[in-house]
Amino acid sequence: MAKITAGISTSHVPALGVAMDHGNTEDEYWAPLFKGYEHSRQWMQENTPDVVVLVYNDHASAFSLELIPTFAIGCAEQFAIADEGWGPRPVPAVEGHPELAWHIAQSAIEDEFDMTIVNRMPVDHGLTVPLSMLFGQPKSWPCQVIPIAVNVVVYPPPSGRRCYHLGQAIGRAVESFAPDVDVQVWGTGGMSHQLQGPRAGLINQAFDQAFMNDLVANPELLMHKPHIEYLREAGSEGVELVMWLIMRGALGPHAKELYRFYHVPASNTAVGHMILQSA
Amino acid sequence: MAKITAGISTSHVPALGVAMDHGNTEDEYWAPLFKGYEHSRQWMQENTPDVVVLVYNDHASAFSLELIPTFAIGCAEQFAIADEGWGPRPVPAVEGHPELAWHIAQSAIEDEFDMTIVNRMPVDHGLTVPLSMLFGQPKSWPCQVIPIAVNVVVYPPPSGRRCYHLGQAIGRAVESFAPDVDVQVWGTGGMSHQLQGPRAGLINQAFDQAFMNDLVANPELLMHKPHIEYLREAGSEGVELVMWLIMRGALGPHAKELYRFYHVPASNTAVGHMILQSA
Amino acid sequence: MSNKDYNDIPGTTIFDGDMARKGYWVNQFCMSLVKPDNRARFLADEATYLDEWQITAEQRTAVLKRDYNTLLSLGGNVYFFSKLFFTDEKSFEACAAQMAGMSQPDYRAMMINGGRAVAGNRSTRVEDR
Amino acid sequence: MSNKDYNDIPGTTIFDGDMARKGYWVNQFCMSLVKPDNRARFLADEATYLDEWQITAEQRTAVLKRDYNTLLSLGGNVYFFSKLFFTDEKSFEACAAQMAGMSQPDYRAMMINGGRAVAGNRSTRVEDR
Ligand SMILES: [Fe+3]
Ligand SMILES: [Fe+3]
Repeated sequence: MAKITAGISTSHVPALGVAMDHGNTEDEYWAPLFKGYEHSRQWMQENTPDVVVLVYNDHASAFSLELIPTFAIGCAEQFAIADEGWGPRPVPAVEGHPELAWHIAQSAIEDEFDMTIVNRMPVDHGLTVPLSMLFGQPKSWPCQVIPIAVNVVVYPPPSGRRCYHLGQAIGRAVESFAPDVDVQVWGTGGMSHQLQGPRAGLINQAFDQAFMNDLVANPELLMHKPHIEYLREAGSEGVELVMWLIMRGALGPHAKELYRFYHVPASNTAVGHMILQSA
Repeated sequence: MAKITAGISTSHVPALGVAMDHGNTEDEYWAPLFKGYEHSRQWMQENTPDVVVLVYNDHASAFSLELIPTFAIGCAEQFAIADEGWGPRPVPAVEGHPELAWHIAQSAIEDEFDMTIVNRMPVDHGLTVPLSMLFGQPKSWPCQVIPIAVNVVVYPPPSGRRCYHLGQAIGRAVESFAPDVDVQVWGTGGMSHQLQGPRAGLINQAFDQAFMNDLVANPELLMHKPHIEYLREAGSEGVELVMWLIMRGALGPHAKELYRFYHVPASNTAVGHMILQSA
Repeated sequence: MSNKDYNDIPGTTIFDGDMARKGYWVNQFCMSLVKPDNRARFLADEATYLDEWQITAEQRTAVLKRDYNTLLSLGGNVYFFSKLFFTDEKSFEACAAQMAGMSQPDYRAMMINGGRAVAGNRSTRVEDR
Repeated sequence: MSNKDYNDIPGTTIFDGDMARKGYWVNQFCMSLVKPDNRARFLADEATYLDEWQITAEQRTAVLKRDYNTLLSLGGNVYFFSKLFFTDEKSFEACAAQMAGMSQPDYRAMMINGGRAVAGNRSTRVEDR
C-alpha cells in the first residue's frame, strides 16, 4: 500500500528561483538562506519519495480570471514550466503520476471535496521553487509530482478548516492506493508577506514562529484561524499559509518536527521551512 | 432582500432544442411533449423571475478533458451559445448577473464548497434547452441567468448529498443578498436515459416517478441514493438527476408541487418536469 | 481505480479516471470538431486530420469506421464522440440505435413503447438477471 | 459584497469579487504578457497594444505610468500586474518599494532589518492603532 512518509513545508518566493538560476546563492544576501536548506537537501537525498503531492498556488500563470478553481488536482503525465513574464525557468519539466492523481481525485470527490481535475497546467514558481530548494539543480526531478493548486489569489481562499480536512482526505486516499508508493505531501507559500500597496514589506516574525509551533502541536487550533487574521497579522499574501494546513492534515493527528528553518528576508517575504513526520 | 420564489426541474434533451429550432414541435412525435410544457410557459409569464440560477451540466462544450470542475459558477456579464458540432443554436446569448453570482460564489466558498469561478463559458443545450422549453422563442431571454455547471460526465459526479447541501448553501447565499431580487433555481438533466453502448435506450418509468415523489416529500432519502443506483436503474446518463437535488436543497425542508409532467420518449430519454415552491 | 461497483452493468461503460486516461486524446480529437474549420478539414481528409492526434491504431480504426461500441471500450466518451455524429450530420438517435445494434426504426419503436426495460438489464451477475 | 471585515487594513487592497469585476480586463491584459510575442508587441507600442483591451481611461493611464497603487484601486491584482514588472525587466522588490513609497535601497534595508512592523499597521480604526 502507498504511504505518506513525510510532510514538508516551504515558502516558494520567486526570487529564490532567480538566485539559483543565476548562480547567486553564495552572495552575501542569499548565502544564509540557502545554508538553511542544506540539511534538507541532504535529508531529501536519503529520503527521496516516489511521489510528492505538491500543494501550491498558481500566481496568474495557468489560471487567469477566466477560470479560478478553488482546488485543482493535476492528473497529467507531464506539466510544462510556465512563462511568468521573463521566460520559463530553466528547470526540468515536471513528471506527474496520473494513476495516483486520478485515485486521489476520485477519492476526494467521494469524500465531498469539489475538486477540479486538470490535465493541462503549466506550473509556475509556486511549484518549481520548492523543488529547486529541496532537490537543487538535477537534470530531471528525482520523483514524480502531483500538483494541487489552491486559489489564494481571488478572495476568498478556502478556509483553514477546509484545507486541513482536504489534507485528511488526501491521507485517506493515499492509504487506499494499492501499489507500494512512498509519498510526501508538501505545503508551500507564506510565511508572512505583503506584496502590494503602501503596506508592502510587512513581516510578522512572532506570528510566523507561533504558526510553526501550532502547526506541529495544535493544528486544530490553526484550523479555526479566520482569513482576516492572516490578512491583518501576516500581510495580504500571508494567507498562502492555509496551504501548509493541507500538508499537516495529511499527516494525521500527531506530528513530530524533524527540522525547522526561518529567515527574513527573501526579497519581500519571510521564509519558513519545516520537515514533519507523523508521530 | 433577494428571495427564492420557485424551483423548476426539467430534462434538457438536445433534440427538444432541435425540434423548436426547426419548427417541428407540432409533429405527431413531438406534439404531446410540447403540450406538456404549455401550462409552464404560461406560469412562467406570470411568474417571471429576475434571475434564474440554472444548474446544468456541460456536455464537452465549455470543458474538455483538459479541465473538469466539479462545480463551476458563471460570474460573467454574458455567456455565448456553444457550437456543439452543428453550429450554435439560434437562440439569444445568455445575460448573467455578476453581482449576485460573485456573492453566491463567495458565500458558498465560505460555506466550504470548493467552487470554480468561471468568467468565460459558452453554454450548451444543457442550459439553453430548459430556457427554450420554459420561455419559448423570445428575441432576448426575459431574465438574467447564473449558470452552475456540475460535472456528471467524468465519474464520479458529486454525491446527491453534496448536491443537496450545495442547494442549501445557494439558498443561504441568495437570502443574504441585499437587493430585492426574485430568484428561481432550476435543476436540469435526466430523467432515466442511457446514450451509450448496447444498453442504450434504457428507460425506467417507475424509478422516475418515485424520484419525483421523493423529490417533493423525501429529499433527505434521495440525498443518500448512491451513484450505482442511478447507473443501474436509470441508465448511465440518469445520474444527471443529482442536479435536481441542488434545486430541491435551495427550497428548504418542505416543498409543494405546483405542476408535474412526464413523457417517454424524447429521442433517447424520458422527460420529466416539475414546478415546486417552498412550503 | 478500486471498487468499481458499476462493472457488472451490462452493455455499459462508465467513464471513470481509467477510461479518461485511456481515451484522453481520442476525446480531445472529437472535441476539436466543435470548430467549423476543423469539421471541414476532417471531412475533407480524415486520415490526415487524425495524424495530428496522439491516438492509438485501434482508436484510429474505430473512428474511421465510426465503430462507437469499440470506441467506448477504448476510452471514448459519448459526449465527446457525439461531435463526430453531428459532423456526419447524424442524429443522436441514429447513433444510439447503432450502439444498441438495432435499426433506427426498431430503436424508435422501442423508445415509443417505453424504452428498453430495466428488468434483465441490471447486472451480468447471474443472481440479478 | 457584504461583510468586508478587511477594509480597515491600511495600505492594503483585498482582491475580492468586486475588485475582480472592476479589474477584469486590465488583469487579462497583464496576463497576456506571459507570451514573449505579446511582450515585444507591447513594448514596441504600448498605446496600440492597450487599444485591444476593454480597459477604462483611468486604468490605461495607470498602466502607461506604471502607477501600481492606482492600479490596485482600479481592480488590478499584484500577481497579474507583476507580468508588467517582468516585461519591464524590473524586480518584484523594486516594484514593491515603489508601492511602499520608498527608494529600493531604503526598502531593502527595512526588509533586512526585519521588514515593516505589524504594530501600527493593523487597522485604520483609532482604537487599534
Ligand atoms: Fe505564492
Ligand atoms: Fe445532459
